[in-house]
Amino acid sequence: MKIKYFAWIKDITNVEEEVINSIQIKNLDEFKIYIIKKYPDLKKHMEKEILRFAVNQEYITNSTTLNVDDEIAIFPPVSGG
Amino acid sequence: MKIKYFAWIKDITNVEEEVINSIQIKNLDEFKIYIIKKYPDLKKHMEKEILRFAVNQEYITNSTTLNVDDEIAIFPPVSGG
Amino acid sequence: MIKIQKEDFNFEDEINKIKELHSNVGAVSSFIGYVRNENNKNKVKYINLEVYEEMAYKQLEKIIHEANVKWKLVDSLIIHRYGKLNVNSKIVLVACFSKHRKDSFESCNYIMDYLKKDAAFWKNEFYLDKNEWLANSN
Amino acid sequence: MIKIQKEDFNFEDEINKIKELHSNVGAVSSFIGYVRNENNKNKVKYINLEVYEEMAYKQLEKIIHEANVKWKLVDSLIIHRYGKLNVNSKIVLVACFSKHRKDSFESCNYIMDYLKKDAAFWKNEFYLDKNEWLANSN
Repeated sequence: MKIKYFAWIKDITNVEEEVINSIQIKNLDEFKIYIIKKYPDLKKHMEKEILRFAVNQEYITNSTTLNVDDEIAIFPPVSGG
Repeated sequence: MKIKYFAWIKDITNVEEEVINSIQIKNLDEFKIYIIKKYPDLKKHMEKEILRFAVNQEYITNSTTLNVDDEIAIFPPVSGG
Repeated sequence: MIKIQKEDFNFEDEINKIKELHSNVGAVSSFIGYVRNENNKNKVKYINLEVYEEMAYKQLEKIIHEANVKWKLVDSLIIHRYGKLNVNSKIVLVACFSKHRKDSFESCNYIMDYLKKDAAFWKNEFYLDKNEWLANSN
Repeated sequence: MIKIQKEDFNFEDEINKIKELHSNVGAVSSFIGYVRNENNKNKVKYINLEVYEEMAYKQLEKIIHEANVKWKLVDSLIIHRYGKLNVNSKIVLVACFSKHRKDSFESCNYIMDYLKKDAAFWKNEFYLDKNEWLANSN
């Protein structure tokens, strides 16, 4: 899976983009657990429910099934316009 | 008084602008009577209350007092924009 | 600023000229009206736009004043053309400048409403074989 | 048409390019957003605008489709810039083209609402001695 980070999330992960290959991650909830373990500083933001998730460029709120070739993005509330 | 006609009112009066000097005309109601006498074809439009009147570039609905140096305008509903 | 003119205008230039004066402006809402090629199923050739210029200036000044009372505006611009205007020509530009979107957006619509309802302009629309004086419905 | 670009744009040119295609357009409502010199009482030096480009295109295509279902639009245009943008720079242009004013006006506001609420853009605002990632309130 390709993971993309935007805005200040990048300051926590120190990468914009990375590929993870884990057969453990079969849905978004499992992905969240994985990513908090990898970046513990994301935990408090995850708990406050301010982060947003997109799978293949679509917002996802519930835990959706993930495939190995999915593109997952994590980002804070937007501020365009 | 200077009288100005706009849009299709001009097709009835055949002038855009004229000066009338009548000490009879002391208010808008008297002006309306005068102008219908001068241009009988205005009568039916006056009766349908579609005409608008401005005195010194301000809309007037009630019969207002008129002075000799006033500018009076008669026109149909607007269509700007 | 209010301009009543025969000439065409470039709205990038017109809006920039005002925007340059105000670095606190974050939002410009604008409306541009054009001569359409058809109206009430009649093919339009051109329009002739008549204005009672002295009255129109007074009216537009008044409406800009009212908009400034109702909304937080930094600046505003109305350009209204008159004379012979071919299909596709610009007729009017209203642009409202404010810090935030809501003020510019609502005031632009308010000014357009007034302009269509009361401002001293009349359109004489020319079709293939006739012409007609329009009256705004709203 | 949707454009996500670093470069500045000229809205007279951009709007004309679309207007030229449609002689039945009588109304163009537009919104232009600019970088302001001040935000929350902090003096702004510049902003850095980040975009998730692939997602933003998909989102803006979807919102234009939705606007076309709700209103009678002839055409529409969204230009959103990204990268380093100084004070007074244009950030965004939304323009809606229709026969009559109401459709262009309401759809333009609808698209802007969506854009501010959901589209994948983030502003990093730089002040004299710090910077801050913004989150749209509306």
